[in-house]
Amino acid sequence: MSTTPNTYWRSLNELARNDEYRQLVEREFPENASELTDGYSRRNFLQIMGASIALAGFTACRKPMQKIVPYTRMPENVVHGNPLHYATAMPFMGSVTGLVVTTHEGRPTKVEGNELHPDSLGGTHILHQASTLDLYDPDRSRGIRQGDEARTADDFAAFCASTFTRDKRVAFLSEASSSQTLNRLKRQIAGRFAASTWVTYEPFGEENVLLGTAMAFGAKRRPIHHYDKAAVIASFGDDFLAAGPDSVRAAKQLAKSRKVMSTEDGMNRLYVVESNYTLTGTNADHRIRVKESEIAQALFALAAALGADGFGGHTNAFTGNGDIARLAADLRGANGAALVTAGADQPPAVHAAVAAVNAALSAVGATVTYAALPFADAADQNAAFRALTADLAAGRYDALVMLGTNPVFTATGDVDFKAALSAVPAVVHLASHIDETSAALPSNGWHVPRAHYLEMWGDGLSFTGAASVIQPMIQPLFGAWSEIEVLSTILTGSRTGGHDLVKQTWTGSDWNRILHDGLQAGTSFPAATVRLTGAAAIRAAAEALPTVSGLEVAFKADPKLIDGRTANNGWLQELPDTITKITWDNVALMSPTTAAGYGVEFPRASILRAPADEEPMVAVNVNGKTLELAIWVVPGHADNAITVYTGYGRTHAGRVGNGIGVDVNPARTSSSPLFASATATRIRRTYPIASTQDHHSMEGRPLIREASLSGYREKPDFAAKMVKVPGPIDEAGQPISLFDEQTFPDHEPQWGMTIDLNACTGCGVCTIACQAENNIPVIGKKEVKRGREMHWIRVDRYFSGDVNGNPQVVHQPIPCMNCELAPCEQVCPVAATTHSDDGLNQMTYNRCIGTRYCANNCPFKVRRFNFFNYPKTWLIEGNDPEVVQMAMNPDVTVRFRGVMEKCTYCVQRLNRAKIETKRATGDSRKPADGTVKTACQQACPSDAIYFGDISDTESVVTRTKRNERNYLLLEELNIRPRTSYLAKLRNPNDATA
Amino acid sequence: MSQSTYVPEEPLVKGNHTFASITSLIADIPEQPTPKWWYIAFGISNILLGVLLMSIGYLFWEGTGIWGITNPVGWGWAIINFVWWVGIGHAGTLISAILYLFRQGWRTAINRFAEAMTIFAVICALIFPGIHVGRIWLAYWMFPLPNGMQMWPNFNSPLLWDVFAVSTYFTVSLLFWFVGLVPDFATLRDRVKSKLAAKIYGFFALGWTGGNRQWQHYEKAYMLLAGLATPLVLSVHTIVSFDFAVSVIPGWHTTIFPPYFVAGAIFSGFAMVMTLMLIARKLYKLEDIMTLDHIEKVNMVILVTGNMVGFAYIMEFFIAWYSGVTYEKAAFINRAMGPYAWAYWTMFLCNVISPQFFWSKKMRRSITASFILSIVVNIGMWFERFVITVTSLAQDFLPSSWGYYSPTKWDMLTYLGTFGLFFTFFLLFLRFLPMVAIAEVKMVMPQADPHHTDAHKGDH
Amino acid sequence: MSSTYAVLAEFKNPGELMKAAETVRKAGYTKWDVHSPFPIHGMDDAMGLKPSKLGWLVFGHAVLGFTGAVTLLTWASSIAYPINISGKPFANFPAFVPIIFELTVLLSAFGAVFGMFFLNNMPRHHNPLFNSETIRRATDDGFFVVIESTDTLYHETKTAELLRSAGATLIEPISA
Amino acid sequence: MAQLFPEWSNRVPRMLLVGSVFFVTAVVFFFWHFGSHDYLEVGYAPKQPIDYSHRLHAGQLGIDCRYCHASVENSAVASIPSTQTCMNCHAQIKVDSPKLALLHESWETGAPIEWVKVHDLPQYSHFNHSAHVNVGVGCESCHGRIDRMEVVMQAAPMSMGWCLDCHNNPGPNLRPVDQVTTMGWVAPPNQFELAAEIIARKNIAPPVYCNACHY
Repeated sequence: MSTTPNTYWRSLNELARNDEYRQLVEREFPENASELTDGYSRRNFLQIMGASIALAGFTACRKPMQKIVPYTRMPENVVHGNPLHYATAMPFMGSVTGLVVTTHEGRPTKVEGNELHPDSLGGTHILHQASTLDLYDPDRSRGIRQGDEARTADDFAAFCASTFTRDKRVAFLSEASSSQTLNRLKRQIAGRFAASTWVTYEPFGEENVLLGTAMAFGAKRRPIHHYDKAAVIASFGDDFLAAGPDSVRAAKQLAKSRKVMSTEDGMNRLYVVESNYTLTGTNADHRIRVKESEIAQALFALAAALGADGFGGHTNAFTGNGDIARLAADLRGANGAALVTAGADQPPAVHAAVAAVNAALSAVGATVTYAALPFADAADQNAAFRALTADLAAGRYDALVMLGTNPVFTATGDVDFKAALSAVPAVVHLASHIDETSAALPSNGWHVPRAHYLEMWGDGLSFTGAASVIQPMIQPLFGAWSEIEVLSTILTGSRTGGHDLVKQTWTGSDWNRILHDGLQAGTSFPAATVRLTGAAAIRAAAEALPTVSGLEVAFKADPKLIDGRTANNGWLQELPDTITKITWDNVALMSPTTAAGYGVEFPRASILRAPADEEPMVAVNVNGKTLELAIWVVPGHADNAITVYTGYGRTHAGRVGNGIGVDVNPARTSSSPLFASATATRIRRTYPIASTQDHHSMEGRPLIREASLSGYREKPDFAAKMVKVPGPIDEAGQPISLFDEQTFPDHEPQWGMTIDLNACTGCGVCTIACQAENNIPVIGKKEVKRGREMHWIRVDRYFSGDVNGNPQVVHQPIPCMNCELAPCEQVCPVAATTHSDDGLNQMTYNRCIGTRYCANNCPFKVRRFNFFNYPKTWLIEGNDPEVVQMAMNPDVTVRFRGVMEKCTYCVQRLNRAKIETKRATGDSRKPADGTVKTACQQACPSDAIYFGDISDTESVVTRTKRNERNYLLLEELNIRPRTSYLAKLRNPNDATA
Repeated sequence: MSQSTYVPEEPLVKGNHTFASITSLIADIPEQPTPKWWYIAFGISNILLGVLLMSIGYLFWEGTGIWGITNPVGWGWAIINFVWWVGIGHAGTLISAILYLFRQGWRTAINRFAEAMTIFAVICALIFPGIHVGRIWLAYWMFPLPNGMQMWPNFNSPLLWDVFAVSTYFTVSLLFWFVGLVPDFATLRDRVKSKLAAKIYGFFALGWTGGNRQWQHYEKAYMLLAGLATPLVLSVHTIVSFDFAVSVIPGWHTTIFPPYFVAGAIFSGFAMVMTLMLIARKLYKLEDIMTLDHIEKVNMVILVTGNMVGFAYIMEFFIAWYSGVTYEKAAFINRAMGPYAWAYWTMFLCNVISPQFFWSKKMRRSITASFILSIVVNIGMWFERFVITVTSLAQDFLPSSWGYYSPTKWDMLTYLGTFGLFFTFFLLFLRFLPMVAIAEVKMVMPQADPHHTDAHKGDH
Repeated sequence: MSSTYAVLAEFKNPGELMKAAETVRKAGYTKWDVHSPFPIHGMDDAMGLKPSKLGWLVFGHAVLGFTGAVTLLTWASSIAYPINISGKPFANFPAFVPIIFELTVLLSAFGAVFGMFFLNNMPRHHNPLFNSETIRRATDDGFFVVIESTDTLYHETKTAELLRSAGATLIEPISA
Repeated sequence: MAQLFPEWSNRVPRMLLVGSVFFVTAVVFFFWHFGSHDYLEVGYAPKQPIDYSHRLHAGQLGIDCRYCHASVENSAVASIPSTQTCMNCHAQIKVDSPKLALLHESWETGAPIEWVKVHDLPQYSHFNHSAHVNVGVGCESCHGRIDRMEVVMQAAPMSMGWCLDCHNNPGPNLRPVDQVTTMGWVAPPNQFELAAEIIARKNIAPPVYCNACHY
């Protein structure tokens, strides 16, 4: 198979093969994807977790013999064949989000948001959805190692007992964590050793924010924004919608005031001041594009304009800037209902200034509250990390314990952590993979496999302080350890199970209730009272901030890979970037004007010539390092600036993430990690980039219909009126047709979907949720570049307005529209795609012979074809395909070569719901409204997707379809899509024009 | 051509030929020793045939992914080649059937190998619908066979219509060809020295005696077949055009397609006939039978059909503009000015501009010009199918899913391979079968007329 | 030398053959035929042959093909397993036209070809005619009248006489 | 000239004609019969790790199907009983029977017993037991007289066509819901009315569209 060396399936393919499975591929569809042979996973899995169908190889009988492996002891409340749902929580950057996990016969296959949890409210972001794949990543390390030697748990315990004696000087390096248990152990450690240091290292964490608030209020405080209470929101480089500790809550709250269902409804207004186009920027009503280094200046100018404490008389380049002035006026006009935020990667001074501005807007207590974090160290952890590195190098420690984190890869260029490691006599690194840091351990250093959150006991606090317990869904697949287990082993010299450790922390609580609900009811951070004390300090710090006059490079955390921790996740690697739609790479993002300076034309003139196959490249010289990256033009990016993403170019991520993109960390400095002045030159080399959407413009077609709030109020049905459907209309209000069409029976529900383009932020979580639910394969960069991506729901992105100036961006999720008069159906020669009585455009994989005619005739191009046997190399071959197979949803057929596939409205969920309803009611097979959700709908953090029975006139989806903003895509083709859209609105400040 | 005075038709057979000399001119070719060029040509064709088999084998092994096809362009060279080869086939049937009904005596010189060309071209075409599907081993589901699933094909699908149309077309052409061959098989049976050859030809002659009681039914059957083949050949490319016309894709969804495709088919077919004819007549010294008049007549057909095609091209643009449909307009602007403009203008040059040379009699009667242009036209017609198939798909309704299609080496090798298949068959035909319909040529000679007295014999 | 199967007479061109044919017909012979390398215009009348029945055979097949196709398509898509496809009616006749047409043509073509073989009693690889060397020229440039010995009017000398008078350039018996 | 072909060659065409008729018929029959599920599937009765006799347990002892196949009424799968289920009785009964050695071993080691799957639908067809037994489709209708099987064998072809026959006309295979597990249930003379009544009460309209089973 043609391939690139860095793809998931290809590399699995290169490893030792498993004969049984290779034979299996000869059959078109394998048995239930949960099948296992022997091996580690099975011992853990079958005995403890239970039933599954196992393939027992091929005997001479007429058909391959299948074996059924029942439970030996039947677990409680397991009904074989029905999935179970358990509440747990996913820790990320020091906060946990409550989730509900679907398990099939003990295999966690899908995560959903926990509706009871205040920071999820049922929503999720891409990292949550993708996390199941991380659990089953075959590249995870398989056991404890010292140097190159495999070691047992007992060896490690013995080592801990002998090494971590009271007289030792021990350094601890951990990721940000709000785990009560971890911090309980942390406190025990404090007094345990002669000298011990604990540094929390989070490359893109909230440390700057805390330092900023410390500067402003005298103590570290976490600002908690209440977007739903704000009428005017101004973000200074804060991409709060991008996957992060608080993004789900933010999206929920932002969407709340964007669901304009009648002309009476109001809508908040979002200003974004940023350099690169971010997800949040695309949702802005006003976007002010400035270079990364100027964001702070713009903010200070605003602070001055608003008379914030400490900024009286402050002037800078943005003083008197029209946009800033209007922003100031608008914020002030919102009297109290205004909110200003800044990106966590902005320097502390900026966050201090934000605190001052919010105070000046009397937003404190209304749209923003401040929380005292129970486990935050007072010290500057960024500085502490640099100091620790120096101390380690100087041999001031006898031992170093790293709980997670990958400093060797993520540290900025001026911090040589690798060298420091070699100076430490005893090192322990807890990591899910043999990553860069584990690989750089001294020969006597210990690597301990780190448990995935779905296989460990733990606990933690959400961003707003809701306390949750993390319960495992499955036994650790590879004998992995959780942080708390390692810590307790270090303390006690013997391993104590995570369950007991957590239980100790939670003694006295309503344990079962917490496990059931996923959180301790009613827990949250109390709003701390704050007083702005540091005005002078803020001003000093603000005016000390560097600015860049010439070309500058901004280093931003990749929205999908963050600092590279998820680089081995094929789903994330293949998820198109929100703005660029690039997969599997990082590039040099720049504006058309800047790109023109390097001889790149935009939009790419295609007159009389085929588009170039590879992208031009630029060599960026920054901080004495040279980064060679492909040039990618982003309309609306600040001029004279380049943005690059971290997290790429990993060497020890695993077979998926290794060698993808370029590592930009060496070019960063700890003094100014966010931006640096640079020079760049076009180089001769070109580089292939796999982008799923080349075309930036909507070509003036009425695909995404948009109006201003005021325009909508004048003409509420503007969207429907935008297209005149030609020809006469029949009594049903449909354009007349040559045929008398089929009608649908009453005893079946009639499924339909509505997508609110005003609520949709374009985050792409629907794509990954769909991928997880429907066993959609990862196909790798080369295939994506060919245009063969398999996503069933994609998010289209269009730029509108002046591409060289400050264009706007709109998003449109496109699933299968399930047209009632589907053009795809009539052209299939073998009736493989037909229509069901409940109005679905069915795709029958096992009938499909793969003429691809249906895909050609689909006006929305939502059909996806298995050009190769993608699952073969991905599920069948490789060293232990069983592990990957465990991630599969047994309710969905795995599609093999030569078969067309597409969105089915999650028919497996619909059928289950119908059967269950019928069992419950005895006769009706129409599930009650809201009882059945599609994967994309359930995952969406802004509830932009409505789904239900349109034959029920009172169902939510029917009501949305009656809404004035409702319109059908390509209605004039008279294909009668079951999916419709609610038109997009923007709420521009009329003062700005 | 305005002319008032009657100009007597040029005699169809040049040179001083008797029935016997005609017979030997054609029927003795299989007897003569195999010329060296034949072996060389046959060797090359076989190598190409090998390439075809290899690339199909690899396709079976790996899947259609080895081709350039992708989203949104689900059909690439496979379908292009299919339409192209079927189109070429049409000339044969047209010559043998339609010209027969119109009593065009001159057809007799070229109908035999034109029909042969049809059959071989259709074989090449038929390969593609079979192998371009994702699960080749299940392609038989396209036929209405009773089965345990109680499933039947979808008779609404143009692709299914294709299956019926093209297979019917192939069967009927084959029968037509064979019926025409029967009397000539008899001739060979009665001439060849070798007993084995005589037995083989004799077997296919089915015991033909040339008795008038046979000729009576034979002529009737031939006439009926011609009558059936005529609407059939028109229907075949009409239905092929439905593959596109029945869809909703701008650039495909067009009512002009059926006549436009049929004209195009005849256009390319005649060009191919011309190419082959010029080679055959040179190699086998058949100048007396395939005369310059024949060449000129073929060129006229090329000119006429070429202009019909050109008209269609321009009409498409007019309709796109006249329809006022955004997507339709965009589709055609993209054809002429989009990323595939190079293909579009190649097509336009080859199919519309180049035939215009044939307005001049000098060109029409020039061997070289005819040969070059015939090849140019076939290139052009391939590009026509490329433009229709690819450009329409590459840029349809939603700009978000616009893409660019480019073929892989496997696309090219497969296409190249079909030439191997075609010429392998064709060379075998030239070598072992009478490449001109002997009996029919005799029929159009003056002596054949029972009222033609001896006095006129041999005077032209 | 065994019994004769027929007597063969050669004529020098189609015109002569035509006259001869008329003579023989007038003489009232029934079991006879003329052999020529190509069909000769007006020979059917000259021989007094009734028009060919082939047309009816073909028509029969056409009807068969048409009804067969209509039945298959309608039954399969609206009775055997009706499936909702693009909301079109189960029996979607406009879409059936192409296949119905093709099957009609196909069956008719079979009728024409195999009907012709049937009427011509082909294939008949063994034929007493082939006992004659001369007859082989009938596929080249020979024009012959052949009168079978089983004809009631057949008389070894009289028949030969008749043919000679009709202008035969050569007369020879064909052995059975 | 000498004849190219012997006289008998004239008879060959007729013989071929007649022969081909027989040949074609034979070929059609061959695929029709040997290619059908009735031939390929029905009667599949693989050897099981433990010689469990349904005739004894379900037949003579009359244990209800649902005692072992517990989830049949509320899940897609009927489920194979856990070792535990067997041990409920066999902890006391026939404790040291050699036939049950594997059972006891499984109970002690916790290693599951690997039963051989008899009714093996392809993964792309999703059959749901609960959807059928709850509306009065008897176990027997698909699995045959299990109570008479020493070794379980596949009783029905389980081809798509076979499914469709019942989905198009469920009447003949419907029985009172309390009778679904009954073996050898005899349709009453008024089966037609009975079925009509069940269909009306349970609002039975078996889907025949693809997504009902294939997704």
